Parts: sequence; structure tokens; C-alpha cells
Amino acid sequence: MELEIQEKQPRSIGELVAICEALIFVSDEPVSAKILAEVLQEEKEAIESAIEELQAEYEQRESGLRVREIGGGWQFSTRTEFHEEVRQFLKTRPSAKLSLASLETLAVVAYRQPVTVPEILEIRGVQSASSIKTLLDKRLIVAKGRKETVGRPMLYGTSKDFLIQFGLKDLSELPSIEDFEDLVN
Amino acid sequence: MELEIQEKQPRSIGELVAICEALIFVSDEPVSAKILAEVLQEEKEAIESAIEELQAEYEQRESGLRVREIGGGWQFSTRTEFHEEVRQFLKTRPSAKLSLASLETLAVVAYRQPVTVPEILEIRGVQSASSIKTLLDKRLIVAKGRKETVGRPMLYGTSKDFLIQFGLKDLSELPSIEDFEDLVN
Amino acid sequence: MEQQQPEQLSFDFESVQPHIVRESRDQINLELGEFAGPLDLLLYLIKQEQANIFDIPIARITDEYLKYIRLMKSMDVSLAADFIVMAATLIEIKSKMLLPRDPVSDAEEEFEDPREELVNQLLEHEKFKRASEMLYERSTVEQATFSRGKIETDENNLEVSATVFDILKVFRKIMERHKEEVQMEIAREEMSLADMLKNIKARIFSGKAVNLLDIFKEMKSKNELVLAFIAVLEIVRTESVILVQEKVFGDIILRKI
Repeated sequence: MELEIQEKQPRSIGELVAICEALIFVSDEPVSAKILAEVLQEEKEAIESAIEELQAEYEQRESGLRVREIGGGWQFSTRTEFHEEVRQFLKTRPSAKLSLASLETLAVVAYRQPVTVPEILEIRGVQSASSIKTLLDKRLIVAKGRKETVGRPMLYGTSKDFLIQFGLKDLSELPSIEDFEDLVN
Repeated sequence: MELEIQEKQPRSIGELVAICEALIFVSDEPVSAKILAEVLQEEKEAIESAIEELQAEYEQRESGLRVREIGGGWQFSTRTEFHEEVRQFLKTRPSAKLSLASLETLAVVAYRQPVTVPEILEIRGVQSASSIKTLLDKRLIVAKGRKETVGRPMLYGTSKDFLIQFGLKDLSELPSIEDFEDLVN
Repeated sequence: MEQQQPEQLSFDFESVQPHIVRESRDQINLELGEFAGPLDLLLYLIKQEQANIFDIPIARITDEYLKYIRLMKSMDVSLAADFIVMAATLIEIKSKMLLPRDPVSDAEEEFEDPREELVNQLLEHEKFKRASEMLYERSTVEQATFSRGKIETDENNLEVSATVFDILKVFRKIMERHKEEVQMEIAREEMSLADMLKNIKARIFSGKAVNLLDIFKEMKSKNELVLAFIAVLEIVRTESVILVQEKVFGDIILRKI
């Protein structure tokens, strides 16, 4: 570990608490007092009491968050009392997020509509039934009648919600392959 | 949006502050008072004052974090004073280099949006296609439909990520381009 | 498509701030870097000359500009076409400036300065240059703040938030993939019946008995399989070749008579 912090004023307790708070917050994983001590070149005991103080602060002000120890490290999490609201929030937030598979299927539907599931399979080379379902659930695509061919398969196209979510007035505003090529060259 | 929360005791101010804190924390992008109000079935004003209080709390106790408005919503972030420690801790900082040309193109898009590639060329005096592509890849700009003119060229504008990465609440926070004129001579 | 965690931007400014170092009156040297465009270079030269932007000494600036272009060329730096276009514009303005004003024309008639359009463009450009400096400063400040690390609930959402261009890019990739597959198929199917006949005959007449099953196993597609089957029938019909099955349900052997 590289340690580049130059000689400095020793940190006050308050400062150390705040720095630990920031580092625990940015960390992707629970972070141990040992690691914090190393990075900050402080005694492990100093870090431990800073975290204790931090924890007490969150308790005292009845914060919606708490500092908890998990798997040998420290991490923020929401307070259990509010799990109902958190769940609700995470569920209802409109999300334009898609898995890569769904995104691929959406791309084929957008550019080849109206299109049937076998045709999508043919273009993507992968079964796309579950992506189709996801996209229908998210209301990004809709059924557009049936194709007059053997088995009369369903035809799919993009929905109004699709236009809204991707900020398009109508389908003609979809960028074309040529638009892209213009940028690449 | 489904709203399933049952009839409940009205929430106290303290509770509302704590819940907002929890929701802003779990959200993976800035979250607006409007969305919080919808999910929690509270008045937007109540949410706004709860957030204000939350913000004041973090200020008062000189936390390592702050609550800030950015990209049209609220988000926690670390306090700037501790950037050295945070950087030290995160060690590898993903760095996406933006060239002077891309930055200039971004400025033109930001101030002239929605704008087409030929219009950018006119202002910059340089072909800007590759900068546009870089900015699209970095999600700093997005397609905003087509211009109803010969060839129906794509229009571009700045994205939410742009606001976030440049620390802007919204576009109105950008200084007016005319302000720069005064400096010219 | 990368996952969300907002990327931290950094700017490559050290290397892009170019510098022209004057060696002597006729020789200039360039310290590494690039101008963001011809207008950028022009502004730089005007400042170097401490000239008034509203009264550009066009002849001098044009000379300087051309010197720069030549220098870049001699260094084998590929110059954007826009730089050349600007050179042409400068030369054009310069020559217009040299033309005597039409004495017949009414003095009242507005005299159009050939430099006017360029000056406007430069002024406009200067504004945006300052705006981009402002953006740079903002992002530098912004780089001192960090957002939260990943938490569990983010993981439930291992998904990408897509823009219209992502859809296009993905579609382009699919089409490329699709094209490759189709081409591979075509390549495989390019074997004609004549080729197939020749191949199988060659094997039979090389002397060894050939197991029919082996031939069929080697075929890479349904199409080839059909071709091989027809070829075998054709060979048996036209050549002195027989099909032998030594055991019931045993392998079938092709053998020349």
C-alpha cells in the first residue's frame, strides 16, 4: 500500500470520525478498522473509538441509517424500521434499466418492428422469450397483431412508453445506423 | 405507480427526516422531493422541509458527508475537505480523459442545446463527430430527437450524468453564455 | 455498456496546452500539444502578436498560421482538414484586403470588411472556450466529492440504464454478429455437388474402403449432408463402386469394384 500522506497536523477526534464516515460511505464493501488505520496512518484503537463515536452519533439523532459491523467490517445500512418504505421505494422507482439480453431484444424490436419471436431468434441467434416477457412487463413493447403466416405468430413493436422513456417524439427519431457511422468516421 | 402503504399514523417530522435519509441513501441516483413525496404519500413541501432539516443536521455535526442537490435530485456525497483521504482509500480512480476538443464540444452542446453536428461545426470550426461520439459513450450528452430540416439531423443535448459530473442542480445553474462575452475584451 | 458508478472525469490538459516557441523571426517551434481547432490556433496567434481581434493584421497572422501548418506537416502530424480550410479562408481574406476599393461604388454604401465573418466566429469561439474552462473548473471541484459505494440493493439491479444510442449500438453489434453467421453459413454451403463428388470419389479410388458413416459424420451442415448423400448415390450409379453392408445394421462400406 502506498502511503503518501505527508507530515500533517494530527487529526482531531471529530475529524477522524468524519473521515471514517466518508470512507465507510464510499467503500463498496464493509471496511475494517485495520484497513482504515493503515490508509489513514492512525492507530487501530483510534479508528475503533472513532467508529464507536460515529455509531453513537447515528443512534442518538435517530437517523434513518446506522453504522453496523458485518463480516469483519463496517458499513452503512438503513434502519430496519424503515424497511417497508425502502422496499416500496426501490420497487416503485421508474426504471429504464435493462439486462443486456433485454436490451438486445429491445433493439431488435425497435429496429425491425413489427417482428415475431422466431424472427428475433433468427436475428439474435438466442432464445428471447424471457426478454420479451420482461419488455412486455416494463411496457416497453406491445403486441401488434399476428403475422399471417404458419402458426400466426404474435407481432411485437415498441410502445408509447418506450418513446417516452427514451425521449423520442416518434420512431423516426430513433438514430439510424447511418447516424452512427457518421460519428465513427 | 402502485401505492400499497396502508393507513398509518401520520409520521412525525423526525421520522420523515429519517425516512428521507434512508431513501436518499439507498437510491443509486439523485432522487427528487417529488418522487419521495409520491412514494411516501406525503406533501412535497413536507418532504422538502424534511430534507432541509436533514441537510442542516449533517452540517451541524460536521459530518464527513453532506446532502446535496444535484442532477435534479438529492444525494449524499463526501465532503470535499476529505478528498485526499478518500482518493487514498479508493486507490484506483477510474479516469476518463476528456480532451480539450471534447470539452469544447460539450460546452457548445450545453449552451446551444438541442444542437446538431453541423451547428457545432460552425461554432467550433472543427469537425466534431469523434468528440460527439466520445461524449455519447460517456453519457454526458444524449440524442434529443431530430431537427426538422434537410436531412433531419440528430439533435443533441446534455444528460443527467452531465449535471451530476459537473455538480449542477439543473441547467439553469450554468452561468449565461453572455457572461463570458463581457470577458472577451 | 459500463455499470453506473459515475466515472470520475479527468482532463488531459497538460498535454493539450500547446506552445509555440519562437526561435528566431522565421523559425518557430512547437511544443507538443494540439489545438482544439483552427479557431483556437488563430486566437492563440492573435494573442501572441498582441493584435486587436477587431482589427486583425491579416497578412501577418496568415503568415504565422501557414508557418504553423507547414511545421505540423514537416513533423508528420496529421492535420485535420479544418486547419487547411481555415488556411484557405485566411488567404482569401488576405487577397480581398489587398483589392483596392471600388472607387465607383457609393461611399455611403456600407463597406464590408472581409474579416468581419471571421471576427464574429472568433468572438463566438472565445465565449465557448471560456465556457469550457468554466466546465473544467467545475469538474475539478466535483472530483473532490465522491458518491456512495455499492450497497446490497444495487446488486439486485445488475442492469444497465440505457439511452437511445445504446439501443442503436447494441443493434449494430447484433447485425454484425448476424452477418458473420450468415457469411459462415454461406462459406460452408459453397461446396457444390461437383466438389462433393470429386472429394468422395478421390477417397474411394485412393484404394481404401470408405465407411459411409464416416463421410456423413464429417459433414458440417444439413446441406452438406444432403450433398454427400446425393453424391454417394450418384457415384454408385455411375462408377464401378458398390455399397457393402457386412452385417445387418452394420456399417455400410463403399468400395470400388
